[in-house]
Formats: sequence, structure tokens, C-alpha cells
Amino acid sequence: MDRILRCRLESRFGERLTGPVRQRHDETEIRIAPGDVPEVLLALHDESEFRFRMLSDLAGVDTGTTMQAVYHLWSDTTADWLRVIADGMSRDDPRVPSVTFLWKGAEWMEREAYDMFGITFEGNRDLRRIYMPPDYASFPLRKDFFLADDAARSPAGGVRHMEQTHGPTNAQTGARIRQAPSS
Amino acid sequence: MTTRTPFDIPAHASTDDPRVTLDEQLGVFEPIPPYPPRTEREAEFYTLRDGEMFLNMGPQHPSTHGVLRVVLKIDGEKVVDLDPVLGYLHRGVEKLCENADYHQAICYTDPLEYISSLFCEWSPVMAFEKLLDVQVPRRAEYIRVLSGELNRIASHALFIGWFALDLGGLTPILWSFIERDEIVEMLAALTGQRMLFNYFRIGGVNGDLNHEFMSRLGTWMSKATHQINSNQALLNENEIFVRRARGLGVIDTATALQMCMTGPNLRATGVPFDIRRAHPYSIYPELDFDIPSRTEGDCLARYLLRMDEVKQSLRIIDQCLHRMPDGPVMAKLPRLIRPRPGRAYAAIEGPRGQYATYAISDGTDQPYRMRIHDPSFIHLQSVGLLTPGNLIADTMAIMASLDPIMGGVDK
Amino acid sequence: MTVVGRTWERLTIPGKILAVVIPLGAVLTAGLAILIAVIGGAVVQFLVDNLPLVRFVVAATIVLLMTVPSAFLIIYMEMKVIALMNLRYGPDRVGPFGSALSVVHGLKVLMKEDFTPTGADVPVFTLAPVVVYMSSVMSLLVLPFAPGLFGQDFNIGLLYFFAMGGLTVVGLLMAGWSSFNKYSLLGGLRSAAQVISYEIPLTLSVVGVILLAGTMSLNQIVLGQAGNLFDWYIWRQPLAFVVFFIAVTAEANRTPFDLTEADSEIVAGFATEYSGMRFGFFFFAEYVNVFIASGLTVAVFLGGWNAPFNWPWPVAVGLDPGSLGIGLLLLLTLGPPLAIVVLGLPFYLLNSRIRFWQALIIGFGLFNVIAVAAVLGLAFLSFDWVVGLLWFMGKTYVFVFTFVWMRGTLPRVRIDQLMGFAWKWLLPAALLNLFVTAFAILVLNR
Amino acid sequence: MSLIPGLGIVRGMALTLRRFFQPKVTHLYPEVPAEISPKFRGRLQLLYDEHGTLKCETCFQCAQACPIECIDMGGVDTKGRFAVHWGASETYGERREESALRRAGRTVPDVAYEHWSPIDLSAVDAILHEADHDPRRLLEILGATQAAYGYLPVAALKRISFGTGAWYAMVYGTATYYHHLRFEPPARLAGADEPVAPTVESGRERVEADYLAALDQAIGPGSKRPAGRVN
Repeated sequence: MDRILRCRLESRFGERLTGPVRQRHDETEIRIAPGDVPEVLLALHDESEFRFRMLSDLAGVDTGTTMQAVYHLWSDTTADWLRVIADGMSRDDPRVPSVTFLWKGAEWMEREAYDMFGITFEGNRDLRRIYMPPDYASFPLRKDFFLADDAARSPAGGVRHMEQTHGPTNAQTGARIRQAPSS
Repeated sequence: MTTRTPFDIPAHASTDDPRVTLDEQLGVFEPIPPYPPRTEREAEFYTLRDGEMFLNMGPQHPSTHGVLRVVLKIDGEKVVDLDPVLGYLHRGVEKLCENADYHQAICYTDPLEYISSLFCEWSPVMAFEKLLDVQVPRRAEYIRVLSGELNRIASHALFIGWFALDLGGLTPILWSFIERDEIVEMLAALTGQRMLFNYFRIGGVNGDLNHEFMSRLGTWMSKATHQINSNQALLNENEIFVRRARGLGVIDTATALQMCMTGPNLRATGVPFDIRRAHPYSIYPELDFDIPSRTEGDCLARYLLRMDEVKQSLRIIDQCLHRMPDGPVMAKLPRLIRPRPGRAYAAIEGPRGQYATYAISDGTDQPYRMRIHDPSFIHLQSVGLLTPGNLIADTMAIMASLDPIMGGVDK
Repeated sequence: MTVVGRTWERLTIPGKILAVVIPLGAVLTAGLAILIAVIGGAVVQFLVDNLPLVRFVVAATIVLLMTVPSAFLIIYMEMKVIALMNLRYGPDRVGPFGSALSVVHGLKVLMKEDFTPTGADVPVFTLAPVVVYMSSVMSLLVLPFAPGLFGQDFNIGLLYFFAMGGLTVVGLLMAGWSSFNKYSLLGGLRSAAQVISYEIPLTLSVVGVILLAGTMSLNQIVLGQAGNLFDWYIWRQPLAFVVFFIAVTAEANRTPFDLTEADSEIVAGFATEYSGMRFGFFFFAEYVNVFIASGLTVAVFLGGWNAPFNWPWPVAVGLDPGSLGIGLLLLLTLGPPLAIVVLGLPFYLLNSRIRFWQALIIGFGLFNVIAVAAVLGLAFLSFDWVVGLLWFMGKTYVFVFTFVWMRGTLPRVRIDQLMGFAWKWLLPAALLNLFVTAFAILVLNR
Repeated sequence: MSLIPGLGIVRGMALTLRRFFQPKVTHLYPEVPAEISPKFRGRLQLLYDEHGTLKCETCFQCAQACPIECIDMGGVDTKGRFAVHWGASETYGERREESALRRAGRTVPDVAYEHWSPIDLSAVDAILHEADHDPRRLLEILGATQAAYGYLPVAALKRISFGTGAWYAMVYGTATYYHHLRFEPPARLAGADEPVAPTVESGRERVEADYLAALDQAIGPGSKRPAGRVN
């Protein structure tokens, strides 16, 4: 735990932090509003007391009530991973500014978060689905995702076309029904 | 310049429609998605200018290292632009892990990068240990480092073979497989499996070192250096190989950091960034090894750097064997793990770069959210940056030199 | 009738074809024999009058038949040699040391479905392998295998050779264009660029040899190198040899210049859409091309069928079988059984577990080996074309081995490097060689 | 790259030529069996005790712990019935759809799989439809099924599990908990020969009978179990 980093973060972003700075093991966690992401990350990236040059990871999180975008940063000025949580996005239309202006490599990670959680990263030049089919309608890593329904909601019906059968199927589950052999 | 937008073509060209030409019917424009563009970038990419055409590389192509589809926009032999299309190998590992308990989740991460499975286990295991506040026994840490470095050599050996194979050399891949097979057999004696080891457990490793592993390791170590050095004569000085790889796919330090690159690909640009030193974990602070780096940032540098790393790994293995302490290999843990609610992030240095796991616990026996960060995914992205302007043959060379594994890319 | 009908229906299609063809062939052969017996003299006279025509037909047939076993041999060599270099065993299941594997591959290719993709230009698609194969085979016609053993002795032999080599590219282009596949198209265009670029240094590099020999007939060029090792043109034209070897490697589409079928880049190039025997034709043509490239190198630069040194002790076999008279008949009838018994007897006497008939079989095998060896040895001593053929084949297969060896070692060059190498290095080198040769001839002859 | 052009190529070719004559490393597999280390755990194995009987008691703990559900088993329970079966389709009700299973890397139910006692399941389907495939009305469904068949056939239980999404273990547990539900036809309980349920004669059933007979013979007539009754 790096106490100095905590002090520096608190003094620099005092009013922007939406929660207390938490520290555990070798991680320091700050929470900010989604709108502050570009400014805070730019400051962390550029200013000489932080120098968080590496975006180690970008993740989306669905807490059940809100959506979060979580950034993990690395710097040579501290021994801690810095976790920046952009908290408090609505689950209906989560929006957060993109960080591709700082790290071009965040593009695909943002695409992945969009694909899995539906978080819109404003400013990402290529925000489209990356893993799921382009006509897929739902976001699989959300906590309210239910495979059978959500996959069926997509126009192509998930990947059903690969194993379509012509036999009778159960209307509820979509599974094939085996005919018992008639005596 | 005539510009034609492919989206004028009806979504599902019907054979009955007389206006649909044979070409459209047969799918000449197959890589063009049959839906309107969703982003500007997509619209720009899927618009052909005069003399350009699409080349659909993959999903089944010998050089895509898995099930990857890359749509190349080519002008003659020159690649103008490219658009990787992922998802053919997507299994939803993160979702699966959320529905498995902590022990089972480790099993799912194994086949992510199937040629360096131990590293895929290592980062989730470390993240879960952080969530649980477990102290791993020192012997277990040593065994983890020992087996991990062996796996790193196996992975690099395969990289060297693949890289040469994508440049057209038939022999190196088989010679690398000799080394890899010996390591894999050795690890099979230790872990019980040849490829998806599933060896690391929360709080230690599954089983102590055994005699068969040690004897195999000793035999191999006595001849490994000689074997690796003698194999180098095939490629390292070969004019054809060097001329093809040198100056190809050059990426500078600033861009590499922007592209979030880690591992050998970043070190080849001149940054000696290695999480083993930059953010030490396990017992790496106690070990003596160098971080090789090169300044060229081209394919040849990336290739030679991995050669150097193999030698450093051999050094680490040697030290591990000499310093191996006695003791248990598993920490005392309850059978059913329910960590306190909290978040943990663990990153390790794998053969391709940073493997990281971000785990959130909600107090139940299943992780609430488990994010897996994979270096292949990050590195494959920069193919789109490095390739335009080069030839088709260079696309394969650049892609191979970045060493992505599709199992990790598609999670 | 029903029995015949039922049997006929049970036959497969090849079986039906064979059931028709074999009796027909037998009848025709018998008819031909009777015909020859009746009007034989006139036919023989006709053939003798048109000897060049007969020679051409016979030579073309032999060459056409020869390509298949030599392609099989080279395919086997490729599999085995590269395997051994990779520290594998390679083929080791079918036949001794796996040598029949390439034959099995050939049969497999024959039995596979011959598939034409939708959208392909069917006539061109079908013709392309034929064009490629025929151009390779026709090149063989002027290759001198041994003294007196060549298809045709053209006075423009080399020119014909390069013309036929250039015809290959037409076939490859046809295949690439008609396959309706972008990979094939790229492969075809690559081959066009490559073969046309390398034709020029290839042709220019042998002009020096043509100047030295004063002829373009391959047979005459080989005759011009008679003597010992140091009369070969490689010593007088070393630069030309290097240029020629590199260019001929590119002509034959071999590693490191196998860009047309670069499997890691453009999948299989022009051959991507081909399957079955059409693919087999491409395959055969490639390996026949390897043989031709090696043979041509040997003929032009390494003395062809000339031995590298003169045999210091000439052996003349003064054996005339005709002089034995009736003894020859006795020898032919009684000799083999006697020899079989004599050779088998020791096995019967010395090993009690061997029955007499088993000993006879052993004796028969031994006798055959000895007889064949004796006949071949006699031929070797009596006919100089046998010696020449052996030397030619030996040298050629050394080069075939080199081609395979290169494939086992080298990575592939890039297309721009390939073209740059041809135009920036090989062409000037070939021109330089030509000027130096011409100048030297001018000075020395004056 | 060396100073002399082509020297690197020549060195490489010399190396391959040297390897050409070196001993080869291939394992000649079918002739020479592979050396498998004692720790190898790529193959599932059933252990036997010193009397030669299986140690496995079909407790499903391994199958339940296996994350990728590669363990599947059937067995004889304490009452001597082939009642127990564990498989992917029973475990995760919400992911029974084939494509979902495939994408998840799980085993896909085998359509060619034949139940031990194939019976006409249309009655169960009707009952399920009536009960709206609701797992919360399981007891009602089971009661109706028993009323239709006279007992609870294994195939019907599996169909119920499949249709409602309830785990098979749950359906089975419910059925064993209530005393009025039974697994054997009453006729067999009474000692008569004719089965009541419209079963379909199949090879499987005969095998089952043969197996039971063989089991009886092996155990001996003295220790014959009371039919379907726990004493």
C-alpha cells in the first residue's frame, strides 16, 4: 500500500472523487464520475507526480444497480496498481467518454466492454460488436442476461443456424424432442 | 476515382432477382457485411476505391494461428487496410467463470492461451489469493516459478517455429517441437496433463515435485543450451530470413505504449518493462535474471528477443532448482471458499506479456465478476496499425511476430 | 443371360470399363499380330521409311510414361529427405522404407472427387492442368539422357526448352484466373510475374555456353563437354552456372522462390480450388519440372552423360552368344533349373528346418538376382548408353536432392525481393557473363 | 548477417545436412507404446477394492465438482435400480439448449442415447404442458405422472427435469422423499410378471434383466434383495 499515492490523489482530485480512496494489498482504488474520466486519466497520464503511462486493463462491471468502467493503470512512480472506477452509470444507457485519445490500444477493450455490457464509449471511432455476431441484440455479461431468451431475441437466434434440425422442438426450451419409438 | 459502396447490394441477394448479377449471387463480395455500417470506420473500410479489392483471410487460413478472420483490403499485393473479425472462438469464459465456484473458475481459464496454460492459471489464482488474504508457501511459489518458466520456454519455442513457418521455412517448427515436447512431457510428469495443466491451486500447487519430473528436467537441462544454440544457425544468420524480418512492422516506444503493448513486443521497442521486475510478484525479487530488450522494434527484434528470453528462463530455472526450500505446497484453506466482498487485481508476466485478472467477490462462493486481460487480444489489435503499406506476405510475418493465440484473443 | 446381367450390374464403373477394354484390347492385339504376320514386311518397310516420325512417336510415349515414376520418386524423396532433416522418420509404412507412399498418394488423388467450384470458368479450369503438365512433358523431349538416347535432337534445342518452360506460365495463369478465387488469382499473377522475370536471366546465362559450344542443340552441347571433369562448362562459366541455377529454381517454383503456391500466404495459390486428379496433374508437373531443371543444369553445365573421368582400363566383352550354336539352347533350357537346384541345395543341407521346396524357392530367388545382375552388368559393359544413362541420372538426382535440401532449409522470399533480385542482380550478372565470354572468345580466336 | 553474402544460407544448409544423418526423435507410437507418467490424469478411471468390486458409489460429488461436466455416470442404487444418471442436460436447466451447451464447451445431449427403459412419454409431455413447465409445481407433476403410469419411470423423471428446468437430482430427490411416489410398478411390487406401464421392449431392457440375473447369481440366492422394499 502506497500512502503517499493516496495523499497525492486526494490532494489532486479532491472534489472529483466520488468515494474514499481505498487501498488493499498493492492496489489503490479511486472512484470518479463517468464524465470526469478524460480529465482525470489525462492528468494521471501526463503529470510528473503520477506518470501512469500504461493502461493495464479496461473492464466493464455490472453491479446490478449501476454500470462501471474500471481502468487499471501502472506507473513507475508507485508500487501500486491504480484502479480508477468510473461509477454510477445508468444501466439503461451507460455512457462514458472514451480513452482512445490517450491509449489507442483501449479501442478493442472498449469494444469488448460495449459488446459485453452495452457501455457506450463516446469518442471511440469503431464502437461495434467484437465477439458476438453483429446482429446480436443483448449484452451477455450483464447480470440480467438469460441465455435462452436473449439469444432468441437476436435476428439470427444466436448460432442456431449451425445445428438447425427439422424435427419437432420444445417450444419452451427450443431443444429437440425425441420421438419415443412406437410399439 | 469511382467509389462504390457495397451497401447498395440487397442484404440477401436472391437468385430469383434478375437484377442480381452472378457475382453477387455467388458471394464475390462476401466480406462485405450485409448490413449498414455501424461506425464511420467500418463505412470507410468497406468502401472500395479503384483497383482495390477485399481478400478474406480466414477463418480457416494456415497463418492466422487459430480461427481468426482478417478482411484485407488490398491493392495488388499491397495491403491498404485490414479489419480483423473476432469471435469465432468466443466461449464466454468470463460468464462461465461467474457461474462456477472459485476452484472451477481456474479450470476455465486454462484453455485461454492453450500453449502457455500455466500463466493463464497463475493470474486468477493470484487474484483469488489476494481476495482471500492467503499466504502461499514458499516452496509452492518456487514450484510455480519453475514450472512457469519451463512453460515460457515451450511457448517461445513454438513461437520461433511458427514465425519461421509463416515465412515459409518447414524445418524450424519441427525442431522447436522437439524442445517443446520434452518440456511438455516433463510438465505432464509434474502436473498430470500435457497441455491444459490445471496445476495451480488457490493457495499453492496441486502436488509436489516428483522424481520423474526432476530426472527429466535434469536430462533436458544438460543439453538444452547446446540444442537451442545449434538450432539458431538455421535462421539467425540466414540472409533470406533476416532480410524479410528486418525493418518490417516497426513500432516505436511511444506507439507501443499507446497500443497498451506489454511483454516481448514492448521490450523489442526498447522499454525493459517486465512485470516480474516492474511490479514484482511471487519470488521473482529474490532471483537473479536480466530483462533483455532491443531497440529496433521490428519483427527481427521481436524474434531475437524471445531467443534471449529463453536463455534468461534457463537461468531462472537453474536458480529455482538450487534454492528450492522444503515445506508444504498448499496453504491451509477451507474446502468451500467464500472470500469477503472486495476487489482484487493480479497481473503476471507471461510469454506474451501481461496476463491479468480482475476479480470481484460478493461474499458467495462464486466470483461476482471475473475479468480476464489477455495480451494476445491487445497485440492482435496492433496488426491493423503495422500492416497497411506492406505486402500480403508481410501481414503473416507481422502477425506471427506479435504471437497472438486465438484462444486468448477470443476468450 | 441373367447371370451375365447380374454380374454386369454388380461391377463398378471402372470395373465395367475394364471389362470392356481388356477383351477388346486382347482381340485387337491378336488381330494386330495376325495383321503383322500377313502384311508385316510392307509395314516394316513403311516404318523404316518414316523413321523420324516413328522415333518421335516412340520417344513421346516413353517420355510421357517416364514422368509418372520419376515424379513418384521425387515426391518420395521430398517426403523422406525433408523428414530426415526435420529429425523425423518420414514415410515408413507402405513398402520398404515407405517408398510406396507416393504411389499410394497418386492412387488417392485418382480416387478423390474431382470438384469444380461454382463460378469457375469450366473449360479453362479443366484445361489448365493439362497445359501445365504437357508443357513440362514436352520439355523432356529434347533432354539428352545418354548417347543416342534422346527424343529429338533439335538444332534449337535450348530455345525450344525455354519456350516450353514459358508455356507453363500460361497454364498457371489459366488456373489462377479460372478458379474464381482471389487466392488463386494472386497465385497466377505472381507466377506470371516471377516466371517472366526469371526467363530473361535464365536465357541470358546460357548464351555464354551457346557461344562456347557454337550450337543450341543440347545433344551437341553435351558432346562438346566430352573428356574428363575439367572439360565441363561449369569451369568456364561459373557465374553463368550460379545465375542459371538460381533462375531455374525460380522457374521450377521451388523454395525459396515458391511464391506461386505459398501455403502460408495465399493458401495454395493457383491450386487452391483444384482437387482430385487435376490437382495431381499440377503436382506431377511440379516434380517433373524439378527433374527437368536438374537435368538441364546437368546437361548444360555438368557434362550431361559424360563420365567425370576416363575409365583407365577399357573392358571389351568378346562374348558372342551366337557362336554357341545348339549349346545356347541347351544352356537356356537346362541352365536355370540346374542353377536353381545348385543354389538351393546348401540351404536344404545345412538347415534341417528348411523343406526341399522352400530351398527351391530360395534358389529361384537367388538365381533371379544373379541373372538380372549378370544381364545388367553385361549391358553396362557392352553398351555405352547404359553407362551414360547412369551418370546422367546420378548427377540429376544429386541436383534433385539439392532442391529438396533447399526446401528443407530455407524460408521463402518476398515478392518484391524476388523481382528485385531478378532485375537488379541476376540480369546484370548474366549480361556481364555474356560480355566477358564474348570478349574472351573474340580475343582467343583471333 | 555475415559479411560474405550467402554464408548464412550455406551454414543453415550444412546444419540441415548434419541433422539428416543424426538419430531421429520420433516416437514410433503404435509399436512403441507411449510412456505415461504415473501422475497422468487425462483418463478417468474407476477404482476397485481388494474384493474386486467398484469403489465408486455414484455419489455424484465428482460430477458436481467437475466444472466442464465431462463426468457422466449411470449406476445401480441401493435398491438395485438403474435409476441414477447424471449428465449435462440435468445440471444446468437454463443452458440445456444445444447451441448454448456447445458454445459453453459442454457436452451436448446425445440424441442417439437410448434410455434404459424407453416408454411412451407423451403423457408426461401433456402433464408438463398442463403444468406450464413450472418447476415449482413439481410435486403436482410427479403426482400426475404417477397417476398416468402407475409409477415414476426413470425416463419420465428425466423428461420432467428436462422440461421444467429443475435439476435431475432435485426431481429425483423429491420423488424419493414422498412416500406416495414410487419407482416401481405396483405389479412388480406384488410379484406379478406383467409390467403395467406401456413400456417398449428393447435391447436395453433385456440387458438390464440379464444384468440383474447375473448379479443375483453372483451374490447368491441367499442374499437376494427384497423387491423394491427397504427393510
